[in-house]
Amino acid sequence: MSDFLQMGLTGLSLGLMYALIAIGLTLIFGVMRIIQYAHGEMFMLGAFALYYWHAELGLPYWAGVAFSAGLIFCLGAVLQVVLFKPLQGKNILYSLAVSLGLVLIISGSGQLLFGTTTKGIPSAVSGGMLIGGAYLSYERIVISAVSIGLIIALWAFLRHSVTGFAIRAVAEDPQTAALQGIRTDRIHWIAFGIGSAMAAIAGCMMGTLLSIVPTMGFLATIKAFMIVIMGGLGSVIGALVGGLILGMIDSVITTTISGDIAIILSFVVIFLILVFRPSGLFGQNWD
Amino acid sequence: MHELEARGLQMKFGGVTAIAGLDLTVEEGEIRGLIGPNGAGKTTFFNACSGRYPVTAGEIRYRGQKISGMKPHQIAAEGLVRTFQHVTLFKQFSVLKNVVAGNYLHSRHSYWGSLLRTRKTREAEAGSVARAREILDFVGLGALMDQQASTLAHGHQKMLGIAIALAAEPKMLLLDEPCAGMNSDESREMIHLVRRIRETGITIMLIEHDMKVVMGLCDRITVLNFGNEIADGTPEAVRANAQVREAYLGSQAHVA
Amino acid sequence: MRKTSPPLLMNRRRLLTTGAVALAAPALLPRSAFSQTHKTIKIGGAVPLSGPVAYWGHSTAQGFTDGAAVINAAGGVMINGEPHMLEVIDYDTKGEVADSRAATLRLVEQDKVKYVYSQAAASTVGMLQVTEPAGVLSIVACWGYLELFGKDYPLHFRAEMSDYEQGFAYLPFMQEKYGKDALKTAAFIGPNDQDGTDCHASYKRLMDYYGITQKSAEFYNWEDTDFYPIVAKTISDRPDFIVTSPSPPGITASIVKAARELGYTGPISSPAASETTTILEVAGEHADGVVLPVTNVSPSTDTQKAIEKRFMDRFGTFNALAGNYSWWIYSLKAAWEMAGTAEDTKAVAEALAQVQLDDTYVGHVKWGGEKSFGVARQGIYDCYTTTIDKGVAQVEDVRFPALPDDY
Amino acid sequence: MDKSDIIARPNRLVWGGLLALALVAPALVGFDLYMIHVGITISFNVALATSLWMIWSLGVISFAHAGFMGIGAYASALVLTKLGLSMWYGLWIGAAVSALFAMLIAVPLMRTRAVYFFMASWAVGEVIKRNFAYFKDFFGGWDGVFDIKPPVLDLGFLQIDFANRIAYYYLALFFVSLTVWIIYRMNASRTGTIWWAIHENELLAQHTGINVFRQKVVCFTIACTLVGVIGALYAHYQTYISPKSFDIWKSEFALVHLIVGGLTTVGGPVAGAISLTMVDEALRATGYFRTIFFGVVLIASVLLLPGGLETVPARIRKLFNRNSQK
Repeated sequence: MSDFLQMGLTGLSLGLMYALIAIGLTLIFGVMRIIQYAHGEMFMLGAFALYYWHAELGLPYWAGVAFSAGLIFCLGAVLQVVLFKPLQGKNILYSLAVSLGLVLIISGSGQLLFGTTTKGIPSAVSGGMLIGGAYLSYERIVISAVSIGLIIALWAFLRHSVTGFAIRAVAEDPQTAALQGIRTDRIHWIAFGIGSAMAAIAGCMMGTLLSIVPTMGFLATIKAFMIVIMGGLGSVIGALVGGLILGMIDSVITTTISGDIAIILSFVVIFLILVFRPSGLFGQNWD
Repeated sequence: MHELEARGLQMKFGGVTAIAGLDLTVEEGEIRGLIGPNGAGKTTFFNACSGRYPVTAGEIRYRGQKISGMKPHQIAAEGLVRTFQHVTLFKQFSVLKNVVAGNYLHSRHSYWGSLLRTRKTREAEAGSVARAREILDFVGLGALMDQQASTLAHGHQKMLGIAIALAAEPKMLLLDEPCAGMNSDESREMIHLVRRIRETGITIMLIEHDMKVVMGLCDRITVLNFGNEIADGTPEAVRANAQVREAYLGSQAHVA
Repeated sequence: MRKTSPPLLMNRRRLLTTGAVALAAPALLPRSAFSQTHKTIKIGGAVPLSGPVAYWGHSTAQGFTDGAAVINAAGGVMINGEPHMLEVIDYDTKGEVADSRAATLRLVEQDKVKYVYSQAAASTVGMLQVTEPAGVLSIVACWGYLELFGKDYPLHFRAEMSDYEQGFAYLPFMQEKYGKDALKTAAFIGPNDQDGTDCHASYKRLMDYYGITQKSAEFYNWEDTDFYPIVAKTISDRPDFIVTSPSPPGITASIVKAARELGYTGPISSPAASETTTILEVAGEHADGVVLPVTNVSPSTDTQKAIEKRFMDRFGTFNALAGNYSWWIYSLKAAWEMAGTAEDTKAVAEALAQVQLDDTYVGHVKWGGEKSFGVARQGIYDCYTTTIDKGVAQVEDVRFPALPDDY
Repeated sequence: MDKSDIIARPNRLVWGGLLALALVAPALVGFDLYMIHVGITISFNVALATSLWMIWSLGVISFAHAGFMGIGAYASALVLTKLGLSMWYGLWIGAAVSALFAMLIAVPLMRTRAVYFFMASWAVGEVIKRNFAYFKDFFGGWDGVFDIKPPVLDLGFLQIDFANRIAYYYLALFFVSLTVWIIYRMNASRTGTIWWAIHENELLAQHTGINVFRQKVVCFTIACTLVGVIGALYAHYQTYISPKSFDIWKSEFALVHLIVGGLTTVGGPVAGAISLTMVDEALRATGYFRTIFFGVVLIASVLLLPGGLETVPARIRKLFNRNSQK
């Protein structure tokens, strides 16, 4: 019995972590329609920002998370203004090519600046508890709590706050939004900054739980895109549900059968969703 | 046997009933008007006839053959071709290439032919270009052949839409608001063109809000309101019909 | 109808290609075309400097760069009384076979290099397709893929021991430490690429030799972030100990942490994780019962300390693996001087097989394996084994691997 | 005809010049074997980018492109290693197998549009690659397939052993020129008009009688067959293939060559593939900075040269005219 409980708990906490990576992408890809391939690099930079803040300088952990989120928010905003703004209105493939260039630059320079040795961030919380034979570390509880908190915060922000409403308006129809007096350029870089900051926070959480290396961004990007598609473009709840589904697939299938099957299966699920229900579980159809 | 016949046609989208049981017939060589206030189901009827949206219930027959289950490209092959309310063109193509593309059904096409540029393919393509030039002269866009479609004036773009439909060599043409957004002399030009199209033997059914155009052009007019037919007859009979006035002008129908 | 373009206009396509060729040509020209003051021996490196295995690529390159600088400073390599300077050129292979083949082609065909080193299975497989037919001597660190390539590779030297050879040092030590009957069954965790399958092949040969039954073998994705699922599956059928290879320190730490948190108490051995700081950092209080073969984290002899100091000054980082690779260039130097030539790679290869070194980072080094490979091309050296128990890392054992006599 | 046709019309001088340059290139570089290797890599990248451009004429980009190249490669490799049939059979079997799979996958795949197609094709590419990795005994798993010998052409009076790199260069050049010629010819004809009509306005194309679904499936199948053939050539040249040779990075670089080169004419992917492969090879000597520089070149060319390399001549012509008018 404890094996199933263990699989369930692992799947749940894994799912929440994946959702945390994906909600940032929901904002950038789902809402602003930019194929941000370098989302995983923001995740990686966030983790390293916390590493140098907390592990190297020994400054407090949670302040480190806030610092890393703020730093990557600015980076995301600058990138949007410098690289993605000139591409607005152009074919979406151009934003893909630019973000691909970003991936190469950031992961390449990451290996130079941070070195190739893997690092670890000592976590703020240690120890764990046993529930019916299954082990759940406090760390995972904290991280799951942070994930849920952030997801709800983003959902509320998009639904109820003025800027959140403006972001959704700009995503829906930039021209009409501009006519309503929304400064679309400002909204673009704010949304981009928030999305990147979310990825940075996910990086901090994952960084404490596992080891960090400059090339870890790539798989995070793949997982994030899978979740956003499964959950539905632009839907925050979709990102949460998509993350949990992927977390469960990874945990259960890897533990019972094998890791390779888990990945193949999740891609087949992605393909079927896109073919038979393009708007995903909760998203609205784009065109 | 009628050119176009709708029997008990119903069109529902989710809860909304766009067309609730429509019976309508169009005879060969006729210019048929289809009018009614916004949301009456006019364009939905065209979408049903052209196969763009599936028919919820009932049947549409073209020249006796049931077309309500067919795909748009199969219906076009039967000779029933439509234009679109909003300007729909191949924007990056030149005016000439737009019409050549429209001529797909009537120019032999084979992949091997394209690859090896066989004599048959070269002739078919030359024939297609010649036919396109003819149509463009017929429609009055002969001078703009090499311009890019997106650079044309609104009126000319509407004309090009009709030229593309004509390139498919239709036997019946469904014109969706041909004069929308046109000034008076452009409308007059369009009326003249529609008449000339009818003279080539093509049956025409058109949706139009400009009453001058409808009354001047149509042999018979059908009036739709909230998905039902409320009147059918000659232009004079329809103008005199109280129900039509009420549908259009709301409850103060008695205004002179 | 088409406006006639002015005749002298550069045609579109030719302008494009001539422009591109002009831009790229200088960078493609062979480097040796440049200054040529005295005789030099060029050593090429087809190593992964980016991608998931860059960690090992950099350590290997550091070994050669440092060695060449030291040897050149001491007057170079004396062949028939004539000093030869060493020049090291290394190209990145991104850890891919096709890219490594391209890099080696450039080294061998353009830079006219006669000695190439590489690291990790993918780069080595790509390099070998070029060096062996071209009569170029290659020296690599790779783990047990020789079965795939068969025996007919006389110019190919594997300087680092695979899990199989290392096993004959760390398994006897583990049996002494934990008791022979406490290690009846084993399980394997490794990456899902050539390196992983190579190490698994050596691991299997070793366990068969020692008669240890093998439980599950799990393969993770290089960029995987969470090891809970894989570790949960591995420990579900209760193996006595786990071997994870080749896993860098970070991934080893994650596996150790996950195993301890999931209640597994058996020892975990990681032959390729060569430094303990990350494991202590990441695994925290869970860092217990860890065995790191071929890892000397506390250099004791003065040569070892000198090497560590030099690497820190030159590169700013140092790990036990860089130390393990640092002796390769010195064995080549001894082979050149013994064979009296740097051109005839066959003679150098025969000489290299006899080379024995003593004061290296890994103590006594010799080449062996004639019976297995037809030529003594497997580097064998003293194995320092570091263990981590209850958060304390120490070098607990040093021994020369007791290889079977038919080896 | 229209704007894209004027540029696409066979400017024989340019294409002839490029082919002549390619034929003479080995002599130009003094038969430097490494440079000939770069030439062969350029040919493969040109074929990959142009066949991807063929799919782009429908208005969509397929990220399964490297996957289908893999299918062609694995089919011809396994036919050799398991059945002993040389590349001359392997090429056609590889083409047939990737055509078959392309058709099977195109039927569901073509139900999607724009970005959904893009993501669905990415999923297809991943599933193809990981199946090569998963079925260890048949496909060789992550170890891949070893010693795929290049073929020997025996014409009785003449034996050409394609292990010789210069011979392989001309073989690759022949197949690549054939691919570009096929794609160029299809595009400049009625078929091209149909596909670009679907690209411009799918709704209007369907209502003028074009069976859009069938056209999409046919175009996708032809493109994947062509890339399958190139996959077979790639396998026999590299003599070793593994799932990692056909991962997402290969599709991404093909797309990058296409975008930097230009999206409107077949000259675009050709120019993009040639220049970027040279840049990538030239940067090899920069060691660590290689990926960084390539990223910089990529971003710079997308931002500073909208429309890609193929617009360079038009820009120069404009510059040239402006100077002459002054």
